[in-house]
Amino acid sequence: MKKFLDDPKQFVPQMLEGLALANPDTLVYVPEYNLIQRADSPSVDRVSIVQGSGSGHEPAHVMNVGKGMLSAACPGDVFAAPPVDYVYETVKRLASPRGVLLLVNNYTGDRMAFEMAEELSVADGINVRTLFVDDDVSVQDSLYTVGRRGVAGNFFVMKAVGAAAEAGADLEELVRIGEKVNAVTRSMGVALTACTPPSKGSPLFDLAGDEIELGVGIHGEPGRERAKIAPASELVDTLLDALVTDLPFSSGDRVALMVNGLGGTPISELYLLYGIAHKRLAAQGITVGRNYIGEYCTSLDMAGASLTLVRLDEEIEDLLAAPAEVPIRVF
Amino acid sequence: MKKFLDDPKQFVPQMLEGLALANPDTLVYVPEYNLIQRADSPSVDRVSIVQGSGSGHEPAHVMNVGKGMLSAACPGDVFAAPPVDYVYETVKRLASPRGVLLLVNNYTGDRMAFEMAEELSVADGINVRTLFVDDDVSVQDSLYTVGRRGVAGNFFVMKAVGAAAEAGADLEELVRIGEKVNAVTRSMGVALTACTPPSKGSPLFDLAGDEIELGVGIHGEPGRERAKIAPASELVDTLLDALVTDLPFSSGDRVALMVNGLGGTPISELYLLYGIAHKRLAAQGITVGRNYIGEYCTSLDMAGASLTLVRLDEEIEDLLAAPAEVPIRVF
Amino acid sequence: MTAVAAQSVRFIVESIARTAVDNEQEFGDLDAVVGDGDFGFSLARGFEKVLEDIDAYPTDDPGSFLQGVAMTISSRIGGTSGPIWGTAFLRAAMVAKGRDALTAQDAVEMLRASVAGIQARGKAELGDKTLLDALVPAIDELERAAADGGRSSEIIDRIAVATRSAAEATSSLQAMRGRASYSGARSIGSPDAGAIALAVIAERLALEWPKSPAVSE
Amino acid sequence: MTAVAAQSVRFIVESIARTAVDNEQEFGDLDAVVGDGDFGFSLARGFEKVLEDIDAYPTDDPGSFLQGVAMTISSRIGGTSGPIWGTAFLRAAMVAKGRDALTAQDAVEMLRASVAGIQARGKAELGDKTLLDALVPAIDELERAAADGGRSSEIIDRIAVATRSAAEATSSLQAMRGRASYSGARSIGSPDAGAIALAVIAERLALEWPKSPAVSE
Ligand SMILES: Nc1ncnc2c1ncn2[C@@H]1O[C@H](COP(=O)(O)OP(=O)(O)O)[C@@H](O)[C@H]1O
Ligand SMILES: Nc1ncnc2c1ncn2[C@@H]1O[C@H](COP(=O)(O)OP(=O)(O)O)[C@@H](O)[C@H]1O
Ligand SMILES: [Mg+2]
Ligand SMILES: [Mg+2]
Ligand SMILES: [Mg+2]
Ligand SMILES: [Mg+2]
Repeated sequence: MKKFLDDPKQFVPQMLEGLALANPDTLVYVPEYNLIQRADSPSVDRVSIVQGSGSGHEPAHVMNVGKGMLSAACPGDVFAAPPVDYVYETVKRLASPRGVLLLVNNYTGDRMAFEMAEELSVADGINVRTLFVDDDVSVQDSLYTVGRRGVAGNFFVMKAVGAAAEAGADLEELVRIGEKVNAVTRSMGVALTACTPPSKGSPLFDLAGDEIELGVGIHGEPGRERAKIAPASELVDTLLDALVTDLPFSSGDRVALMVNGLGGTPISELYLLYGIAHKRLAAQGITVGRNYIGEYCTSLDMAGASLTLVRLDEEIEDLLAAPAEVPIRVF
Repeated sequence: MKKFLDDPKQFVPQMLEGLALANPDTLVYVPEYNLIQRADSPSVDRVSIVQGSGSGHEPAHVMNVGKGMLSAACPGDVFAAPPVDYVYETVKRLASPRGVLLLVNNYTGDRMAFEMAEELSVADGINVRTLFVDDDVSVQDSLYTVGRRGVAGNFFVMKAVGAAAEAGADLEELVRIGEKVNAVTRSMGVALTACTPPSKGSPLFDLAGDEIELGVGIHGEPGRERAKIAPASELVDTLLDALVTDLPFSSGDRVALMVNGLGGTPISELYLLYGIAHKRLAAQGITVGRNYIGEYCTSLDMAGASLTLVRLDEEIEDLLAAPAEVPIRVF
Repeated sequence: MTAVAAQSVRFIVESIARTAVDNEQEFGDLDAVVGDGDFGFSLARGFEKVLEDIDAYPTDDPGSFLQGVAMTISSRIGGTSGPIWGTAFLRAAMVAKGRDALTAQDAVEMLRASVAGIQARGKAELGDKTLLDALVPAIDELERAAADGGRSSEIIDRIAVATRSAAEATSSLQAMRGRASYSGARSIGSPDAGAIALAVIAERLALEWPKSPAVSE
Repeated sequence: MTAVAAQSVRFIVESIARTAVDNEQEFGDLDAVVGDGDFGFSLARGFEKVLEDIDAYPTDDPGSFLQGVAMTISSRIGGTSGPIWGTAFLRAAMVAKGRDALTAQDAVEMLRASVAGIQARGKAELGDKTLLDALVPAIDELERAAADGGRSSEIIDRIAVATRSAAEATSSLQAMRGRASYSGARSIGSPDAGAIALAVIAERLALEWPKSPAVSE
């Protein structure tokens, strides 16, 4: 394994410390709970929005903490949901009279930690609601009993509820908006290489030189099938077919299209995929109203990409277009 | 080789097409010359700023075209300076009565193409000036006759002259600013893995499982030495020592610190490096006034990172802080 | 009596904890086969803390002691394992609370409570390819061995054998819970990481048992 | 006479162009050893276009024909090779312009002009480990062979041998120009990509020469 690393156990803490040092005016870091929070949260005027999830998906979610998005994130270690205590402590610290919204990607460990924390917080009299994101079409709900996974599409849920919270929406309204966005969001990814967790020190799975994993999860979990590498145009067709037929999206729809890099794929390739996908959708009468090209939810250093489609309406589009200020930026 | 690719020959055109489709209102794409230009350029009120360079360094430079940065970029193929004609044609199209500033990273091919294009354009009566960027301390000016290379630090030159041009500065003033920023900018990188050019189909060089290349160039050229992988803290020390002693930077300096990913390294590791570097500099009395963490100038899918330091003064800091609107964004 | 019971419980917890710490890499690799590879790391970080805090847990009563362990686990272990193992220790603690001595029957009762807690939390059924598929057969064997009579070291040896064979048998199951479930049919052919961890724990415990206070007593 | 000269020049250019296209991978790999690997791709894209446009270049005069080639190269080849090869063809074209027939002495004059152009552009000296270290010995041999008298096919065979040995000899040099120069002492031990390309070009030309219009004439 070759990584910028001192000690696998310090990987997450050192990364979070770097994040905090880079944003001294806007973020506060509480090492005991891997907690990164907005310096101006909780606010009596604003519902607090909290994400947990495992680490290894950066910029998700710690680098999405800021005005117009998350109030706080308390990630677990790499690919591990945070311990219950991290979440509970975070909720207590972020408790606003307007309430706390928990955003959870739909995985067993995350569900359990957040549900336990919610129970404990409610018992403390805190007004908490939990919202599950499950945008990944790779996993068929009917076949597997844990349900769909939450992947890169969670960005749109975060962005929409974040914008609404910033504008003063109440907790019920945020739940409505989040559920609505999640319901029209579909994602699917493909891995070209495996990722290497720092503590494991070797690739999480084996992919031969000409193999890809279609429908890979953001923790390197397997997806729909192991396939042979194909031209980019064919891969885009495969992913888009799965997304479009799932919701389904149809001619006349206006969508947001995200081409998300999984960590090891350069942005040049993501733009190449975008061009192909944009034209394929146009050919089906689907208009890309907003585009998102870059890394939003990664799987450490995995080479690969995911596509996400969101069906837009005026409300969603306005929320996505609202300004936000998070650590990820060019300037 | 596993990449998102249809055909190596179409790699750059397809990427540029994607970029253009993603920014239909702000960018214009001229396929014959790999030209990406601001839709509102040339402007009679503003000096045009043009970058060339090879492809494979994205987001540099095509994704830095926009308000407050570049007026246009006309990249060559992967790691190849653009043909003279691309540059000449671009200058003609971008010719503004206020003049055209050419930004060139200091490499033989780039120098020649831009110098020839400048000669041709001047003969046409266009007011052109050329500015060379050479921030890479890995290459000793005295030892090698082609001089230092231009690497990730070119971002700061682009950003500063872009902001000044937007504010109406004239060509002479931009040359002054650009030279000034270049003179206080120092970079050095380290590769953990080699990159794979699409047309080559295999890694550009061999690095053993425990080897790194210190001072690597952004085209995979070798650097100062082949070394063994070391803890992140040690690598940061090595890079910072080279930068700090070169200018030199000294106690009391206020700097911009960039941690630039070379393409295959996840942002989590870049933040880890940032935290270490920030603290090391602080211990030397050097204050990080602005930070830049992410991918700015890559080498395809190479895992690795570079550090850049810029000594700030009020003028430079104001120019860096000025707003800009380029394709690279989260929203 | 109580102090000795607490001492035995402490002995068992220390053995489990050292097993988790020593097998970090192995357990992680097992989870990597069809899961996400974090199981070893998660367990090791939690039980490392248990070993660190162990002198601070109350020893006057095995229940209080186990509750301390459960708290450390909940605060330190992430992923699915945190809630699962935390709940398991907490439920066992609740049963043990206030009991003077702990017999094999008490152990059965405690572990059955753990199973119920794990199922309430994680909604897994037997056969879903989780650690339950090793834990339940282990408890069954404990119950049988205790009924058969015999020394504690014989009982624990039988448990180790039963846990190992049940854990290995998970290979033929398809994962229906946890990250491994996304592999679908591909999860067949390799054993469940959590189940194997229990087998390794039981085997190490059997090996160390002669040194336990319960035996020397 | 002029038409035949232009035909010969076209024959040579086509041979060079096919060599560049056919050896894209090899030339790229050579450049990858200590450079950035784009040399083969750059050359192939440019000469592919030369082959495509070749019927459109004026054939009434070898100079105009070569100027057409130079223009295509400048418009298509990027990297260092575009300006270097474009300048080389352009300078040769300038010398050839208006000449009725092209003798071996004309060829020497044209190629010396190319060398001067390349040096004006790229500022490389002999020994800097560039294609000049193969090109200049090749011209020297051409001049000697022409002075010795003999058939054109003998001359070109001697050039091929001289170019190859000069190209191989660049292995012992340290690169002082182009991307390879950043390797410093590490560039010693492998030959320069541009120099080897010239050797391959000369060898292929020697092989194909019997079919050239200059011979059948
Ligand atoms: N719903 C569940 N109920 C009980 N045990 C489970 C459940 N899901 C997973 N497990 C157990 O947890 C182990 C994996 O733990 P861990 O790696 O921490 O979880 P994660 O799936 O969140 O990465 C599995 O090997 C299995 O034995
Ligand atoms: N300054 C120079 N003058 C003449 N030839 C040069 C010079 N620099 C490089 N070359 C030749 O160009 C070849 C590399 O070409 P190419 O790969 O296109 O250039 P780049 O270095 O820009 O990638 C080298 O092998 C060498 O023969
Ligand atoms: Mg996990
Ligand atoms: Mg090049
Ligand atoms: Mg796991
Ligand atoms: Mg080259």
